[in-house]
This record gives sequence, structure tokens and C-alpha cells, in this order.
Amino acid sequence: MAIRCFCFRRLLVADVLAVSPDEIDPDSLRRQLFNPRAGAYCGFEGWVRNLNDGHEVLRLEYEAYEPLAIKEGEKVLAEARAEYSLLQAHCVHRTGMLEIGDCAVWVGVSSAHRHEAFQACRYIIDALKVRLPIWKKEHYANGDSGWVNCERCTEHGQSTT
Amino acid sequence: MAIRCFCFRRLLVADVLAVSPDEIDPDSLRRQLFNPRAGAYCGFEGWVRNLNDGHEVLRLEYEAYEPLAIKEGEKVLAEARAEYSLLQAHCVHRTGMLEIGDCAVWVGVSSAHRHEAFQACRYIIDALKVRLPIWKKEHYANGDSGWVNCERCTEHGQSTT
Amino acid sequence: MKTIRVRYFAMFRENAGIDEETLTIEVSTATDVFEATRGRHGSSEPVGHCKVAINDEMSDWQADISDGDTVLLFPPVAGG
Amino acid sequence: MKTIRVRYFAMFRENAGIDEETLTIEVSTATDVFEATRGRHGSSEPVGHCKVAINDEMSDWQADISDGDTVLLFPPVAGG
Repeated sequence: MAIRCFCFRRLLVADVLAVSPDEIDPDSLRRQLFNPRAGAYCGFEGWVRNLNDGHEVLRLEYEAYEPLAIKEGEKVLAEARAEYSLLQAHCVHRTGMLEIGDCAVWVGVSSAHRHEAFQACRYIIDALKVRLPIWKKEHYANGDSGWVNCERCTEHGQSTT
Repeated sequence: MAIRCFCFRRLLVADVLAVSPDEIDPDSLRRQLFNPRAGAYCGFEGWVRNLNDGHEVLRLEYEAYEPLAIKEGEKVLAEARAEYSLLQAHCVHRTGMLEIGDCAVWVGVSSAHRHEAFQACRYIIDALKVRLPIWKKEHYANGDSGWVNCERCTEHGQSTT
Repeated sequence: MKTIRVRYFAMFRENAGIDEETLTIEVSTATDVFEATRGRHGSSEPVGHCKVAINDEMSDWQADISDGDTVLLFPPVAGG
Repeated sequence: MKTIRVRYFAMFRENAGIDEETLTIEVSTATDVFEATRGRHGSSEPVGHCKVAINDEMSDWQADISDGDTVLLFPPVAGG
């Protein structure tokens, strides 16, 4: 209760996009979006799955060019804020080697009403996936590996999530 | 790591809708949706906000007719599963007295791709809000209280989130 | 005449001052039950904004009522 | 002739075997840089599928290159 009141009293924090080699903690992230005017929260997580385009995937390796990923990501958050009526919007994208089930990307949005939360969350993840300088390499069960969108996937127009 | 592997080995659990007087723990709930084939997770939370339709709200009181709320809620989850390609879909709705910032309802969906997760999550919350025998009474700063949709809100066609 | 159990929820229960009662009345549909008990539930809402369940199954206002049924009268819902 | 720094990322870096290099070449646009370094980055992708940044600003393939610029060559992105 004390913690909750503290959160409500502080000023709104700026929308943030972070790129990090550390495990994503969605629960602590969503708490940062608490706001007494918020009636709705929508969260999206991209998880590493064991199958992509028919290939058995063992793990994924993410590389980001962090300065521009952050700059472009915060542009995306600003666009979402300009288009939808939001209270907070945050995003974190992982880098490094990820295992099946790991959270690769988290997007969270709070707003007064649910429509805006859903719309903005979807807008953000759709834009992040195609605009941020982030790349992923899939490591397959057969020992091969491949950069997604560069090799196999461009032939089929597939994306991971 | 041991925990993650355990989760992946167990069979898919049935889609579940629960009604509970206990605080909702979104983090433990989302973990139940882990699945090695899941590339996407979408979560929605309805939070108690301090303002509705221009009235300052101090707290909300939820009443549910649990047997039918569960039966109808599980129908909604089954419809979502029939319409979208889902791996898991769960929902929990609170009852009792809730304070500003409390989570009144949580919906979580996992699927291979993000489009289905967003669509199904939205379908579920939209349907829950209009079909489940659940009612809420707002308690206002001026000492008044009112059943939402029964008194004030029907005049304006407003809902909370 | 049918003997039915009527249960009131949320605002209807508060207005009625009771959770439920057993009535022996002349009714054929769920709508008839809603109208016959208006003095209890005191709804200012049209029946179409409310919901009804019969014997723990969601139903509709045109449904037939049988002797021995339990009729649940639900004011407009507001989950979430 | 312009002296520019070219940086390679992800698959382009792996193909080039280097992170970056300084080149003195005849180029006017970012596309020219992409084509002039094809032997390094080895892209099998058309330039339109790739992205470019100039001096840490996202740019486009028609952008002019000035002497002293740093050009970042990005293979097709795949975040999320």
C-alpha cells in the first residue's frame, strides 16, 4: 500500500525504450506504468519459440546497434503517444543469446481506456520489429544458424512473432 | 532453468477463467502460459482508476455470480480459441472491494504469432465485460456510491476501461 | 400458477432487501417474472438491458418458465 | 574522392570479417557506398531491404555522402 501510494505521487516518467543484455522482468516493468488515472494496461511479449518456418530452433542471438535502436524506438513511442491517448508506454529489447521461452521484447502501455492501450501496444511492436537496427540469428537443431530476414526468411516473407 | 524446463514438459492446461476475492498476481499467471511453441504473449489488465465519467472514484466494489461467471467466461475463452490460433488463454476477475490501482481483471493469451494474441486478448476482454454476471459499484469522493451501468452510466453509455 | 424461486443480484438485491424468495405466480416467460417482481427489484432499466438465467443457465427474456424453476435476475453487467 | 568510415553490422560484419574500415572512394549517395562495398558485406539482398544510417542518424539510400561521414550499413532488421 505504501509502495502503491508512492508510485502514484511521483511525476509521470518519460516514455522509455531500453536495449539490454539482462533478462527482462515484465512484472517490475509493468509496475512502472501504474498511474491512478489508468484503467487499462496492455502488455506484449515476444518469446523465443522452438520452431520457425518449419525449422527446429534451439536458441536465438540478438544483436542491436544500441544508440540508434534507442533513438528510433523512442521515436516510435512518441508516435504512439501522438496518435493514441496514452498515460505511459515503455519497451525493452533483449540482446545476446536467448533460450526457448525467454522474453526477447516487452512492450507495455497504460491508458484510461482499453482501446487505446491495445492499439498503441500493437502499433509499437509492429514498428519496432521493422524499424529498429536489431538483428537475430537463429541456431537450429541441425547445427546450422541463420540471420533472420537475410537468408531463409526473405524467401518466405515470414517473421517470428 | 529447471523451472522453465518443467513448465515446458507438462501438458497444455485447459483454458481457465477464475473469479477470486484475492489479489491478482499477473506475473505468476503469465508464467502459466509459457509454451515452447509460443512466440507471442498479450496481456490485458483492467486497473481501478480514480476518475470515471467526471466523478472522483475512491474505490470499486465487484460482485459476481461465480457459477455463471465461470461458465460464461469459459464459453468466451472457447470462442476465442475457435476463432484464433491460440496456445493458451486464461482470465481472472476480482471480486470484493478494490482500491485505486488494483487489478480488477487480467486476461493473458499466448500464441505462435502476435496477431492472434492481440486479437484474441481483445475479443476476450470485450466479451467478458458485457456477458459475465459481474457488477461494480463505484464509491465516490463525495460519499455517494453507484452501480455502474445501472444508474449514472447508462445515461452516457460509458464503461470503465 | 407456478411456484418459482427468484434470486436478486447487485442493485436488484439491494433494492429488494432480500437475496431470494419463493413466489407462486401466474407467469409464462422470464419477462413476466421481471415485470411481476418490479416492486422488489425496482429496476429503472428496461428488461432488455438486464440479463436472466434459469436454473444456472444464461437464458433470454422470451424463455418459458416452468414450475419449480429458479430465475436469476441480473441488472446490467459491468465487469472489467 | 571522399574519405568515409564504413561500419558493418550483423551478417554484413560477419561477411566482411571486420567491424569497420576507412575508405577513400568516389561516391555521392549512400547507395553508392553500399554498391562499392558489396565485396565486403556480400549482401544478397537488394539495397531496398537494407537500412542505412549516416553519422548515427537513420537515413535513406538517396542521401548525399560528405567527406568525413560515417556510414552504417544495416542488413534487413529482425527485432522482436
